[in-house]
Amino acid sequence: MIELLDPTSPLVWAQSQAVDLGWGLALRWGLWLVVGFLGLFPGIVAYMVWLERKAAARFQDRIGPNRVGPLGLLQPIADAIKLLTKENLVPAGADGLVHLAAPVLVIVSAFLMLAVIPFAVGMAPVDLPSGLLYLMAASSLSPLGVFLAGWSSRNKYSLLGAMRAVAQLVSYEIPQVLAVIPIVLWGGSLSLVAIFDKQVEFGWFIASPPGLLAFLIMLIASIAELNRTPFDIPEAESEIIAGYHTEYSGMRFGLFFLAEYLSVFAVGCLVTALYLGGGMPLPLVRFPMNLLGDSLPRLILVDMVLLAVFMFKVLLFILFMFWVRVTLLRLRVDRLMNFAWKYLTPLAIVNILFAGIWYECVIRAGVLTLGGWLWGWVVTGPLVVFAVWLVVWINRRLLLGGPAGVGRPSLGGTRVDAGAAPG
Amino acid sequence: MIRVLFLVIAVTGLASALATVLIKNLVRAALALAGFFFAVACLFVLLEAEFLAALQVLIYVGAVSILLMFGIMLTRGVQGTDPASRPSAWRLPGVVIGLAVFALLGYAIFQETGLGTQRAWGAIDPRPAIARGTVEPGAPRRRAINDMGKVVGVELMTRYVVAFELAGLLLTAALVGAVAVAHREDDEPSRGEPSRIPSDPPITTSP
Amino acid sequence: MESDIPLSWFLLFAAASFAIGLIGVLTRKNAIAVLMAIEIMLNAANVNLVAFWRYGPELPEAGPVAGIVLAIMVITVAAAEVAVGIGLILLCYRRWRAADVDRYDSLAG
Amino acid sequence: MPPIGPGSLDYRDFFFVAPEMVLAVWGLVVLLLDLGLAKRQPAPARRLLVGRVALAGVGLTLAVTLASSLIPLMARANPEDLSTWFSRSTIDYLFDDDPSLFGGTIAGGFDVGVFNLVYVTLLGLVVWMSLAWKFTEEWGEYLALLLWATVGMMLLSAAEELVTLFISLEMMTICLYLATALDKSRTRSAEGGLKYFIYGSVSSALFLFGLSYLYGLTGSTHLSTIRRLLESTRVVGLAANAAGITAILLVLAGFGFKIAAVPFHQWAPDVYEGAPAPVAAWVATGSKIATVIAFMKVFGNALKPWASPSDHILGPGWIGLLAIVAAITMTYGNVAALGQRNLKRMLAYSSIAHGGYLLVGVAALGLATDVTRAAAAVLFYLVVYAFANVGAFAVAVWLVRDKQSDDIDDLNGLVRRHPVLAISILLLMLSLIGIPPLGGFFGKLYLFMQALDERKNAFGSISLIALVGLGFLNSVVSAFYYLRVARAMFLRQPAGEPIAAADTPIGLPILLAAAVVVGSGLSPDSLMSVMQSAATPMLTTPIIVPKVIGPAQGPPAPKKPVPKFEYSKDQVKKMGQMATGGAGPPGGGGPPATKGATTKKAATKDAPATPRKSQNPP
Repeated sequence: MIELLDPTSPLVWAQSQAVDLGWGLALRWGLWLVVGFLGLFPGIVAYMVWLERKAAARFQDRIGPNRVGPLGLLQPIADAIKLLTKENLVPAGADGLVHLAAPVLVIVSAFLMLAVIPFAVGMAPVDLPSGLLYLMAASSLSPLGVFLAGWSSRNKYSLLGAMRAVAQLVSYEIPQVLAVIPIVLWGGSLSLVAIFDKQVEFGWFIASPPGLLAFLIMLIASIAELNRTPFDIPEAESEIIAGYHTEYSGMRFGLFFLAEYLSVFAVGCLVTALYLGGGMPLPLVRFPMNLLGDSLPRLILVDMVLLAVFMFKVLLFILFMFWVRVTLLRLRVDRLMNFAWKYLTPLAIVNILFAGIWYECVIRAGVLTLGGWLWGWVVTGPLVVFAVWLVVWINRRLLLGGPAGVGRPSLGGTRVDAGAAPG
Repeated sequence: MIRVLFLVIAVTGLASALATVLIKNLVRAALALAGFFFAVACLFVLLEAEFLAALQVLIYVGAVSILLMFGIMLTRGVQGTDPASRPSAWRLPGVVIGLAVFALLGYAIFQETGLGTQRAWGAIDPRPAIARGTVEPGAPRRRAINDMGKVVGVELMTRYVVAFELAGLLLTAALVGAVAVAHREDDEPSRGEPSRIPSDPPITTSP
Repeated sequence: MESDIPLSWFLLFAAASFAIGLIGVLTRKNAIAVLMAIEIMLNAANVNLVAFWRYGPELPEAGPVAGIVLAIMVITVAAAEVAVGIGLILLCYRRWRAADVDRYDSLAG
Repeated sequence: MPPIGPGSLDYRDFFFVAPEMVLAVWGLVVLLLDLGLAKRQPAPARRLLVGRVALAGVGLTLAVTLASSLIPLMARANPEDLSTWFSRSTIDYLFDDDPSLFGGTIAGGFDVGVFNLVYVTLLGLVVWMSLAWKFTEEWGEYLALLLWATVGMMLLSAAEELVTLFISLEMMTICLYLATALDKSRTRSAEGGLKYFIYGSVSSALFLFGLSYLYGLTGSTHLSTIRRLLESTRVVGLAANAAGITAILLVLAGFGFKIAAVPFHQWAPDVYEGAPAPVAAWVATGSKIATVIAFMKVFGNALKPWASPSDHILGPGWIGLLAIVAAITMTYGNVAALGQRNLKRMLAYSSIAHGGYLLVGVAALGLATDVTRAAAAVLFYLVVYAFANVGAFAVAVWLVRDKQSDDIDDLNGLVRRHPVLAISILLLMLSLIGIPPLGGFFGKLYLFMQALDERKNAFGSISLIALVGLGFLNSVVSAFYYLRVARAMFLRQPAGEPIAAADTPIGLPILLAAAVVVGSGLSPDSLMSVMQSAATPMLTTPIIVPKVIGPAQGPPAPKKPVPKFEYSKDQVKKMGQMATGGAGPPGGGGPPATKGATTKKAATKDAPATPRKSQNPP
C-alpha cells in the first residue's frame, strides 16, 4: 500500500528502507549464542590453540604437542579439563565482583562479534541492518573488560598491562573503524549481508587499490586490537609478567584465553566477509552464486562451497597471524602509538577519499565492467602508492627533523647521530 | 512479555544509575555508569532504534567509560577511593530537589493530554508496528524505520548538514583543547610534590 | 497488541534517571563523579528523545528522524564534554592535588 | 526505492554559511601554523606571526561576511548587475527573499548577516587584545578556540531548529570553557575553567531535557513548526499543561545559565575573574549576544503562544517567570557589583545586571504587539552593550599586562598620562550607566519604552511598568560603581609606579568601542532601523514545506494518477490548521510536498509572500 503515498515525501522514502526486525531475529540470535557458547566456539578455539602450537613448533624446528592422542589432537581437551578443574584464585585486596565481571565482559564481546557474520547465503546468524556498527560496538566492549581486569587485580603489573592495553586498543580502534568506511561506502549499507551481495556483483573489495590499502590497515590494526605479537605490549611476559591477566587462574583465565582466540577467529571472519569476498572463491567471478536457483539442493550445494571457501580463507588468516607472531619482535610503546596515529590514521582517512574515487569509477555504473575496473585501477592505484609514500616521507622528514642530531624514535628505527660510531 | 523485558531493563538501569551516584569507590561507580549506558542502549533497542543503540554502546561504553576510568586513575589513588572526601552539606537539599523534580516530571507526564493531533503521553495504545509499507491511512503516527543507518545518513547530509559539520568541528575543538589544557608543562611538579605555581593573592572586596 | 510498552514508561524511566543525575550533581563532591552524573542526565534526555520519536506523530516538515538526529548530536556532545571535563579536572588536580569541587576556592567573593 | 540524489541538498545554500566555513577552516590553519611551520621560530616571533595570521583570517571573514550579505541585497536591488558573475538561476536563487536554508534549519536573512558582522568585528577586537601580552603557552590552540567559538555563536544566532541550536550552543560554550582554562600560569584560570565547565554542562543537560519535552509536545524540532502547533492549539493556560511548564522551566534554566541570570549566575564572577581578559570579554559579549538571540528566537518565536495565555502577567505563562527573574537579576547584579574592587569582577556583576535589563526586553517581546520593534530594542541594547564591554575589558587587559592585577585602584590618575584613553573609558562607563546622549542611554530608553508601550492587558502593563521603574532605580545604583572607575582615573593621585602606555592592541578596542558608543548615541535612529530590519526576519515564521529527499534530480516522474493521502475529514481539518496556522483547510487537499520548494514566508505586515525558490526556473 506504500504506493498510495506521495513517493516524494521523505517519510515514505524513509519507510521504504526496510529490513525486518522482530522476534524472529531475537530467536535466531538466542539460538546462535546458545549453540556457539555451548559447543562451537570452544571447539574452534581449542583446535586453533593446537594449530598454533603445532605451527609455532614447525617454525622453530620442534614437533609440538604429540603426547595426548594422535598428533597431540587430544591435547586441547586435556588443557580444557585442566583449566576447568583448577582453583580460581582471587588475590587478597582485589575487588571480587569486578574481578569476576572483567573476563565475562571480554568473552561476551568476542561472542557478540560473531553473531552478524554472513558465512554463506542465508547463513548469517543475525542480519542486522546496521550490523557493522553493531560489530564495532561489540568489539569496543573488550577494552572495558581488560581495564577492569587490570584494575581489580590490585597488582601493579596487572594495572600497567591494563593501561597499556587500553591505550593501545583505543588508539588502534580508530584506523580500524576508518578502514571499514570504504566498505560501507561501496556496499551502500551497514548490513554485512548487503556487503557480501555487493561483493558478488563487484568483485572482492580487496581487488582494488583503496580496498587493498584498507585491508592492510585493517590487518595491522586488528593484530594490535588482538594484542598479538608484535603488538603484545599489554601482556609482554618479559616486562610485566602477563599483563592484565596476571592474577587470573583457572577458568577465569580460561575465559580470557578463549576470548583471545575467539577474537582472532572473529576478526578473521570479519576481514573475510568485508574484504575477501566472503565465501566467493574467485575475485571477479560470480562463480557459486550463479548456480543459485530456487531449488533447495542447489542452495545447499552453493552454501557448502561458500562455507568451505570462507573457512579456508579464515584459516589462512589465522595461519598468517601465527606466522607473524613467530616472526616479528615486540614494538616499543611509543613507536606503537606513533604508528597508529601518524601512519595508519592519516592513511585511513585519505583512503576514504580514494574509495570515493573508486566508487565513481567502478560502482556508480551499477554493473561491473572490466573496462571500468581497469580504469579504476589506473586512477586510484598511483594515488594510493603516492599517499603511502607521502605519509612515510612526512613522518620521516618533517616530523622527525627536529633539533639536529637527536634521534627521535620512529617506526623505522632509532636515528643514530651521524658522528657516532656504531657499536 | 515485552513489558517484563522493559521492566527488567529499567530496574537494572535505574539501579545502576543510583549506584553511580551513591557508590564512594569511583571505579565501581564508573562501572555502574557503564551498566546504565548499556541499559539505555537496551531501551533504544526496545524503541526500535537499534542503530542508535549500537552508537550508544560504541561511544558511551566503549569510549566514554574508558575515558572516565583514565580520569579517575590519573586523579586519585589507583584504587579510586578517597578518604579525604567529606560529606557534602548539599546532601539533604540535593536529594529533596531531585525528588521534587522527579515528582514534577511524573506529574507532567501523566497530566499531559497532547497538543493538536497528538496523543496523550500517558496513553496506553500500541505504536504502529514495523510494517513494511502497510500504512493505515489517516494515522499520522510514526512507524519504525528499519534501515536507520541509511535514513539518518541521508538526513545528516541534507537537512542537518550544518549541524553535522559543526559536530565534527566540535569534536576537533574538544580534542585540541583538552590536549592543550591537560598536557603537562616541563616546570610542573610531578606527582606528590606540592604545586610550584604561586597561588594568587586573595581577592579584595570592600566591605 | 495489548502488551506494547506505553510511552509513559519510557518517560518515567527518563525522568527518574534525570532526577538521579541531578541528585548526583548536587550531592557529589568529586568532579569526576559530577561529570558522571551529568552523563546520566544527558542519557535521560536521550531516552526521552528516542521515545518521543518512536511514539510521536509524523509531521512532514519535521523530517523522519529528528529525535534520533538530536540524540546522535547529544552523544557527540557528551563525548566531547567528557574529554574536555577530564582535561580540566586533570589541570585542576595538578594545582590542588584534589579533585573535589569544593576545594577549589581561590575564587570567592 | 528512490535513489538518494545529490539534488536534495541545495549546494547554493552553503553560500550563506561561507563566513562560518572560512572561520572554521582558519582555526585549523592557525593551529597547524602554530604547531607546524612556526614551530622553529623563537617564541615571541611565533606568537606575533600566528596572531597576525589569525587577525588576517578575521579580516578575511569580515570580507566574506560582507560579500555574503551584500550580494543578495544587490541581487534584490538590481539583478542585472550580477549577471556577469553569476548564472541566471543563481541570481534567481539570491533574489529570492527566502531566509531559510538547508530545509529550514538555518536562517540566512538580513539578521544573520548583520550579526555575523557584529561577531566578526568584536572577534577582531578580542583577538587584537590577546596580542597585548603573553598569557598562555598554547597560543595556537587559544586562537583556534576563539575562532571556533565564534563559529558556534554565528550559527547559534542563525539556527532555526533545535538540533542546530543545541549543537552550536555547545560548540560555543565548550570552546569557551577551554579558552578560559588556557592561562596555565594562574591557578584561577584553571578553577574558572572547571567551574564554567561544570555549571555549563549541568545547564546544557537541563536545557536538553527541556528541549526533549518540547520535541515530545510538538513532534518537531523546527521553531516555526513548534510555534504553529502551539498557535493552532487552543491554549487554556500553562497551568493545564504541566509538561509545557516543565519544558519552559528547563529551557529557561539552560538559557539563564548561559546569560547568567540570577539563580544561575554563580559561575559568572569566577569565570570572568579567572579567564584571561580577552576570553572574559568574549564570554561577556559574544556569547551573550548569541545566547540572547537564540533566547529570543525560542521564546519570542517558538514559544510565543505560551507567553501569557491568560490575561495575567504573573499568571501561567513564561512572561511572569521572566519578569521575576529579570527583576532579581538586575537588582542582584548591581548590588553585588557595588562591593567589587577588582575590575573584571565588577564587570562580571555588571554584566549580570545587564542580563537582567535584556530579560526585561525579552519579556516585553512576549507581550508585544509589534514584535519587531521589541526585538530591535533588545538587539540595539545588545550591540551597544557588547562594544562598551569589549572596551572595558581592554582596560582590564591593560591592567593585567602591566600590574598583573586588575584592581580598579591601579587606574588612579590615568587622565594625567593618557587623557584620550581616559576620556574614552569614561565614555564607555557613562554609556554602561545609560547617561544621555550615549548609546547605552538609547539602548535602555528603547528597551524600557518598549516595555511601557505594551497595552495588551492592564495587569501586564502594570508589572512591566514596575519592572521599568526597578530598571531605572538600578541604573542609578550602577552609577556608583561605574563612576568609581571614573573617580580613580580623574580624581585620584597615581600611587606607585604609573601604568605603561597602551599600544594598539589595547588602545584600538577602547577607542573603537568609545566611537561606537558615541556614534550610536548621536544617531540612534539609524542603528535602530538596521536592527529593525534585522529583527523582521528573525521573528517572522517561515512556513516550511517538506523538502524533497529522494528523487530530486532528473526529469520529474511521470504523473501517475495516484496519490491521495487520505486522511479522515477531521484530520484534514486539523492538519490544515497546522499547516496554515489556523487559516482553514488547504485548497483541494493537494499533496503536502511540493517539489523543491523549501519555505514560504508567512504573510506579515511588511513581508509580502515571495515566489518560491524553484518555481522560477532559469
